[in-house]
Amino acid sequence: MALLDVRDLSVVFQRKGATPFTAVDGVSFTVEPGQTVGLVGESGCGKSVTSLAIMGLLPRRGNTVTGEVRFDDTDLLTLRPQELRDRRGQDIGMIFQDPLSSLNPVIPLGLQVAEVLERHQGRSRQTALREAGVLLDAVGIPDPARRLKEFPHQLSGGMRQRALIAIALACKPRLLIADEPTTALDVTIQAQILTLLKDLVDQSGTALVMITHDLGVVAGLCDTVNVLYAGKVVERAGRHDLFADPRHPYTHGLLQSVPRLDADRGGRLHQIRGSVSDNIPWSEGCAFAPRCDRVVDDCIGETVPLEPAARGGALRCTNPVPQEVPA
Amino acid sequence: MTRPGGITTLADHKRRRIDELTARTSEGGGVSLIRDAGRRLLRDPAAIVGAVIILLFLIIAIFAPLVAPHDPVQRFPELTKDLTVDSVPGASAGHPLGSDPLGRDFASRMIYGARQTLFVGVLATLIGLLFGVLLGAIAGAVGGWVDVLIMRITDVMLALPSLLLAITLVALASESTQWTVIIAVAVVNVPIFARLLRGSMLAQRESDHVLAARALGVRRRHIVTRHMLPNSLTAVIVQATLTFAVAILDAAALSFLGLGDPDINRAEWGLMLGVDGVRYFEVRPELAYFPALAIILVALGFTLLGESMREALDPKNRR
Amino acid sequence: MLRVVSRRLVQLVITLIALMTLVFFWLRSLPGGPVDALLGERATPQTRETLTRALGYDQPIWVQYSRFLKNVVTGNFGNSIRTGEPVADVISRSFPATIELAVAAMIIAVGLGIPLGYLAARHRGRLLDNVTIIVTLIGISIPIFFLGYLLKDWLTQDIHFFPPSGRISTGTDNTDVTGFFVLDGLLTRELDASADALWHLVLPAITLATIPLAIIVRITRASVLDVLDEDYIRTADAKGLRNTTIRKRHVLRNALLPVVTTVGLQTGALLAGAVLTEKVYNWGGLGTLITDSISGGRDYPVLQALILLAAAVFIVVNLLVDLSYAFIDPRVRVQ
Amino acid sequence: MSDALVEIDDLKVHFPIKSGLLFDRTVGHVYAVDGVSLKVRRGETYGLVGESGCGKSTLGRGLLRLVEPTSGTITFDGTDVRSLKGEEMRLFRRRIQMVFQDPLASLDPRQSVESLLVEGLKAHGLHKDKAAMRTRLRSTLDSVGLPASALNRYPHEFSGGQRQRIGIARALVLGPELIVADEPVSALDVSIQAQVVNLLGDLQDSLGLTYLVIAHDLAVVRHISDTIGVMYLGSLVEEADGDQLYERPLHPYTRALLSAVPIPDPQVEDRRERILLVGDLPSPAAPPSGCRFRTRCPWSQSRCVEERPELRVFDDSGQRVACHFAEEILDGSLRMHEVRAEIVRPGQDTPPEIGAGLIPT
Amino acid sequence: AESDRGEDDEAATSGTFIFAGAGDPKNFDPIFNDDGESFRPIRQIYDTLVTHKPGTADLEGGLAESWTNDPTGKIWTFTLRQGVKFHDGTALDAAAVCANFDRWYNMKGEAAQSQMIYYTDIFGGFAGSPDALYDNCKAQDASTAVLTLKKYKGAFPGAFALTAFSIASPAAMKQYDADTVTQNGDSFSYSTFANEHPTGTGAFTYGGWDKATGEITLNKNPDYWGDKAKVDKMIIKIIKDENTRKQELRAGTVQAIDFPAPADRKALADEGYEVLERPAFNILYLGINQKNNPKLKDLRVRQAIAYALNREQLVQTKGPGGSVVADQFLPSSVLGYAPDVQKYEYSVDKAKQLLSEAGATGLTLNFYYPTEVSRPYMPNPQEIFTVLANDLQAAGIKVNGVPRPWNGGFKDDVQQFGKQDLHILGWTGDYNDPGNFVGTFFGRPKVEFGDDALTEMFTAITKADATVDQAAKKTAFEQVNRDLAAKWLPAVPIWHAPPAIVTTKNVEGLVPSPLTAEEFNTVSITK
Ligand SMILES: Nc1ncnc2c1ncn2[C@@H]1O[C@H](COP(=O)(O)OP(=O)(O)OP(=O)(O)O)[C@@H](O)[C@H]1O
Ligand SMILES: Nc1ncnc2c1ncn2[C@@H]1O[C@H](COP(=O)(O)OP(=O)(O)OP(=O)(O)O)[C@@H](O)[C@H]1O
Ligand SMILES: [Mg+2]
Ligand SMILES: [Mg+2]
Ligand code: NI
Repeated sequence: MALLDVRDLSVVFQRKGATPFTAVDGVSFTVEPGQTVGLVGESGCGKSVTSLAIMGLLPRRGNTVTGEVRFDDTDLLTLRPQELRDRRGQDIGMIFQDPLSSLNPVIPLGLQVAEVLERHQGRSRQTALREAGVLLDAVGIPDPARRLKEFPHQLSGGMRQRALIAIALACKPRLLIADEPTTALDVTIQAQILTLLKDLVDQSGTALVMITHDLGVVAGLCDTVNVLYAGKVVERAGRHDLFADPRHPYTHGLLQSVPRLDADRGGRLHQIRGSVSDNIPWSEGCAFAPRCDRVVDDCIGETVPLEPAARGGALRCTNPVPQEVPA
Repeated sequence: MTRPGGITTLADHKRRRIDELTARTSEGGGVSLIRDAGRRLLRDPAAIVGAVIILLFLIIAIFAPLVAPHDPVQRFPELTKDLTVDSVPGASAGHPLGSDPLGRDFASRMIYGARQTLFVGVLATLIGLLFGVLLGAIAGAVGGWVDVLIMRITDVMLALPSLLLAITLVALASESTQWTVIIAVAVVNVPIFARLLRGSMLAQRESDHVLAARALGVRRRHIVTRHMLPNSLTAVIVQATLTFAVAILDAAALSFLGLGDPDINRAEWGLMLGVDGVRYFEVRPELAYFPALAIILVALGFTLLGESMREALDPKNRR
Repeated sequence: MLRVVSRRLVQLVITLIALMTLVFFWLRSLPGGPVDALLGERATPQTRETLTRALGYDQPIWVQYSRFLKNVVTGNFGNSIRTGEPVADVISRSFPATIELAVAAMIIAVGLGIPLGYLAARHRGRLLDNVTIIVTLIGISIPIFFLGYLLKDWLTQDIHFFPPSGRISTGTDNTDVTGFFVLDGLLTRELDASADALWHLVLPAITLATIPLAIIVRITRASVLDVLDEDYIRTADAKGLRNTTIRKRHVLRNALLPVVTTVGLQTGALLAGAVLTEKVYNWGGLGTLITDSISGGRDYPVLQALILLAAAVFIVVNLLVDLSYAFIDPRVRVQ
Repeated sequence: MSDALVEIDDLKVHFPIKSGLLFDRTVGHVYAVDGVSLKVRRGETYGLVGESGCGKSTLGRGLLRLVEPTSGTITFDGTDVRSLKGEEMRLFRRRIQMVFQDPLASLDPRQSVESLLVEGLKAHGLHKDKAAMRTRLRSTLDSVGLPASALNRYPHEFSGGQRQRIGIARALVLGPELIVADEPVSALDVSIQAQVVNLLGDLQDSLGLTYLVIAHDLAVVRHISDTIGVMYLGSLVEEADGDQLYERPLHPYTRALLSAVPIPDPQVEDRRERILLVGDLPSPAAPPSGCRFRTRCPWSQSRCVEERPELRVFDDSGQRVACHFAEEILDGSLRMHEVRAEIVRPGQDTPPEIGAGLIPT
Repeated sequence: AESDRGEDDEAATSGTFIFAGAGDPKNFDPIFNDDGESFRPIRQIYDTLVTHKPGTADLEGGLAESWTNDPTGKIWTFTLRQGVKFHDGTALDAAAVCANFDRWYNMKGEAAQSQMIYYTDIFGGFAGSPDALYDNCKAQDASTAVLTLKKYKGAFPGAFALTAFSIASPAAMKQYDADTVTQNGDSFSYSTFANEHPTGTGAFTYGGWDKATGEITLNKNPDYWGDKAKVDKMIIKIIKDENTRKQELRAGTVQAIDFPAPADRKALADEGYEVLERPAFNILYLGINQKNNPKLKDLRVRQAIAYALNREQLVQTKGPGGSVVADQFLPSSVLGYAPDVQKYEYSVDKAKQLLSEAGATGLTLNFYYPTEVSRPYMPNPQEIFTVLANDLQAAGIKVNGVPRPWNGGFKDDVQQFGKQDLHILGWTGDYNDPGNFVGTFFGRPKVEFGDDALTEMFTAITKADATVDQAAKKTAFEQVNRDLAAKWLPAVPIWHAPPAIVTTKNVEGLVPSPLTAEEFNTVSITK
């Protein structure tokens, strides 16, 4: 049984006077224990909203969430807020993109870690702080005893992100959701954090949902990858399949358009036309159609379903990139 | 704007459909930021209420001679005939609100009061704005010791709370006139505007678009006047709107303290409220209520508009 | 931190010297002046002349200035023209009155403003929020002397609920210890004097509190809304913390930062408001002193000292605000 | 070498850290750029990479004298840029233009695209001939792929990629010889990035432009650059032809950098060996003695503490490196060792000073 | 100290009388004061040699049972009351009286001298000054003091009743350094005598001044020589705002208030409060400065101004209750009042006619009026100005109003620099003597009215003032008043406006004084 089973999750934002906006549009995916699942896509495609919806962290008002988020077979969406709070931090941990703004600037680091332990494990402040020290050490923060009393602004970006990871992992959750945990960091620091995450996941068997726009990050980390476009999953595949043989024109284009360090230099990059906002509503066909090189008449007019792909995974495309014949 | 023009595999009607769906509303718009903010303002009920109030009073003020039934300083013998020291004539034919203790038509005084009060508020704000902006712009543009000097001066000015500074200025002026009040209230605002503008100019100076302009080789004068100032002014304008309210209230307070415009012929709400309103409160409370209500309304109008403007201009609220 | 404090203190001294010099020369350049203020309408040219000589106004201005400076440096601000008392005495008597009033007002403003602002923020867009916004807007727009006047008229005249003026009932034999009547009563166990003083304090404090209250409500509301949008609140939520913990530990403390600054800035407004409130309620504090010193015969020595005091109070309070800021916000604790 | 369009020699940009009771005294310096020498050849693209805060932008700005360099020389096409005064400098700016990272922030939100573009022309007196100016605007817009209708619209009405095109157009309209592009694509979406990268390339081909491209994304830099300079904490640690750098990184930092860049290929990722650096970039206000990189360098030796390595030509490939032990590391005679992470205080993002509103600094 | 809250409640019914005054006293040494608010408590603590019959300006014996004046008018002999004791227990005798006169005359230091306004005014100057009026004072015996002046002055004996010339205990003055007035900055410090230990013979002893609450406490003097006070304690509560005084009265926290707002008098009376009007003893006038505008030198123009003013209506609309139109510069109760002076009945036509006769049509005048002030004779200068200016405009005189703050320019501009053409000002009499009114205004050249004008007037007044014989003096001043109205018209008298006291119903025995010199020993509080 899957640890996390997201079924047909939709989030519609409804602001006064504005037309409703569907940020997440029937997203489904599962996460098995110990597995790392990636959600990739460009800015605004609904990655963060998906993760927040799973955690029940969307703003209280102005949105409607439908679908199911089954964690351990309980639908998190139907839980009472109090019950959900009991799970958050305990069963599911979360790391956010910007490590500075995600830490409370006026509370010592120690307390920020310890309070999770106090809350979920019933530790006293004293013990919680001691354990917090151990946790900080575990995520590679030097001299943890001193750090406990310090404040976020006294740490560098990388250290802050480590602290956030320590917080998320404090209660040894079974699922960790990381929303672009390295985007704000430098490459060398990103490498540190990714290695750290990988090690932690490997050691503790925690399942990980990795949200990123960087295909490179996914390539090194994930077992399964979901590619999102305009609020829908357009392609899902094991990472080897996905990178070796992307079927959706969007995935394909994306992979082609990023320069690779190990590729030959020069020449023009493949480019995807238009911009992220140049899409059509899914109800009118494939949202990507206006930018798609392989667009055909069938792409427009009716909804394109997400269909299981032969190699496992799924694909939402009428005219996919032809499968490469293995050499 | 790359359009799916290169796609040949697509039927015409499908392509048109795509065009239709992707055509964004702002296409070919040319909507400036200010206009954009203006549009948001127009959708904000608070802003509209504020603007309507101000507009209303503004119209009354401008057309006072047409709207008012009488001359505000004319004393009516038939009203003063029965006037005694403890009476104020009530409403009568031709004098819907009665008269003031000197037998002058109260309705007309209220109407001309709009003129005077707005005049005091607007002028005080504008003078404060002018000098504040001048100082702030110089400090922000020139920098260095000029900046330090100007900022130290504003420090000194800021060290006294606004009304206290105004009181002191009025007290120190050898004679009090309408202008003393205006200038006192204006002076109070100078350091506020100066600091505001300077702060935002300094921020502008470091901003990428100013850097870009410098890189283009745009003249310094131009950078200051075309980039730094206009972009800093929004904050100042918002502040100015809010200042109107404060200026009117401060002027009223000075009148109440007996430090305001001593010419009681002048129909000004603060004066009417602070002098007659309080003195004859028991005999005719309307003499206090009407000017007070008018002051509250105008202050409210400016505050509403100012706050809405601040919100509308806040980049956080931009789509 | 120390650097900031010393920097502020240096600034204070310079500001005060500048103000002092300015005020001195300004006052001397005015017609009228102390001589006229000292002499009633029965003055004759002789007395005027005698007095001018007695006060040393026939000497060159710089002599007068240096004498003035020397006096001020030794803490001597001269005597009040109106009462002949040393200015220091006059002020030290009025000061506690104003502080008592201001503190009471601030307690009301802060004690009511922060919870109200917080509630409004949590009920954003709902009735409570809208009502709060409208009421505070009116609170900001109403001339405060008029409000005081109305309150007084309603609550002391038609129904004799509160005393109309003063700090304590006439004839109450209270013992002066600190000059804060409420506190004095407690210190000397004259509890009913204390209660009486408190009863006198209610209306003036409410009047004076209106504007700061309105502003604090608005700032708190805005600030709480801002903080609720912050990423770290989301983190706290993601930790599964209890709502109360989040509110107390995470929201409130951060939301208080701008509020603290506002409170500091409001001291200025409070001093200014005190002038009006004290006049309405015959409250013998600095505000009354200012008006008296201006209209009841230009009492320049008192005025000079008051201006300096107001500036000093304002600067010191803001220094305190900075310090408390540093206390709440570790980012500000420099090195 | 006469083929160098720009020659920077020992450029230093130090920002004073000010503090004081009443008037500010300088209490220290941020050594943002601390002795950089490089040459950009005419028509080539010079890429500059490095971690955040290492001084890339400052170098770019120093080159344009948008910040005044502390010392060093800048020679542009034979002109000593640093000796230009006032009006001379202003007019000279036409020859070097800049493209910024954040396309929205770098465009004055109050000006329409037209006035944004015309502004530069006006500054250089090129607006006199209206017709010529019109054609010039059109062709520039066209070359960056924007329709003429964009002229009377405002920056906020465009998408990120389009805004960056406007930024490029603004630089192009003056017909510069060198364009300094400071992180021109980092703020853009992955799919848009390629459009801008291609555009830059196309423009270079058609107009013969010279670029100094600053970026932290090594893959992007490598894709577009002929020569790559790697910066670390204010100085250039390595410089080489793009392929050469990838094939044979000499400096330990370059090696770490290369190994850290994720590659969107699981096959490669699974096989890659990483040189993980510990800790963060030290504060440029208090750089380590000797070799700036030694605090994080797994090959560091005692010599590195004492002696700051010069950027030296390594061999005839023209590759330059600033490491005492480049040879030893390359031939494997020097082994990696453990490095203890040192805590690094966030550098110059100084907290807002108390009462910043009241005390200007 | 235990709380005295209980006493508070009793206060209303028995021992304590609370009177709301309008301003702070300066100190309690009579000679250094010149204003009503200081005099109010001083009058309770001290007595003067001569005093006024309650409710009038007529003289009667004070500390001196009787007094005589020799025919030259220079020697005054006072027969003192027996058995009078100062509050410090020392006896009041002739030596003590002379000690007071000597003290005043020999006052040292310009600081102190400059503060003795009344003394300088009445006695001309100090030891060594050629203008000094005082020659010597001898104690003929314990109860007879003989005061010798250098020349006659019409002000006496009325001036002996001036509160400033109250008799203080020489012992206490010595003990508490009464003569030490030190200058400090722009003002003066007074002695502990003046501030903490005022010692006289009055019906009340000084009980303290709590400046924080603005309460002056006076205790009953059980050894008073006259009618002993009917209350144990009297508190003068200083409430500067007239509105607040009224509200406190209504709240029942004070039993009497001084100077109610004119507009409130009727309402308070209707509510059942006792409104005690003082007999008028003041004058408000419209001053005319003949210097700046030559047209004003023409009597017809000044008369036109007089005709133009509708004083009847002004009194009705702006005059405090009980005020009357003034046709001359002194109230009818004062010696020398002439009932048959020329009265200028309101007539715009006459005014216009006179103006055109004088060729002064289209006249524009600068009219100065004070702000930030309220005087018993002028409760609201701005309103008064507005009404007067209106009247003048109606007669074709253009008025340019110049408001100046009372202390910050009005008095200077009007009395020192003479910048005005017209101004309003007034006077409250000190004692019953015509010289105190017309002499003060018109007895010598004054900038206020254009100094060099009207020498005839100066001599006439000086002569009248120097007349020793009372009957002759009366006629002389009657003529002066007639001439002032008909011939000279240096100013237009406007009104006599008596200030009032309002008390609660249960206050009895308070007799309002035209001189605002109430004595409170007669006050009692009934249930
Ligand atoms: N509270 C909200 N109210 C309205 N719209 C929202 C809200 N939060 C997000 N959205 C919209 O939902 C869409 C998806 O946002 P989301 O944050 O999930 O994108 P993302 O994929 O995480 O992008 P990024 O890479 O920039 O983080 C966006 O268009 C965004 O504007
Ligand atoms: N005007 C300035 N005053 C003081 N310090 C500055 C200034 N500008 C930059 N610095 C400091 O100089 C150092 C180098 O900054 P620079 O912006 O050049 O780095 P960068 O390599 O461009 O970094 P990023 O990749 O984040 O843009 C940083 O520590 C920065 O804080
Ligand atoms: Mg996101
Ligand atoms: Mg940079
Ligand atoms: Ni007691």
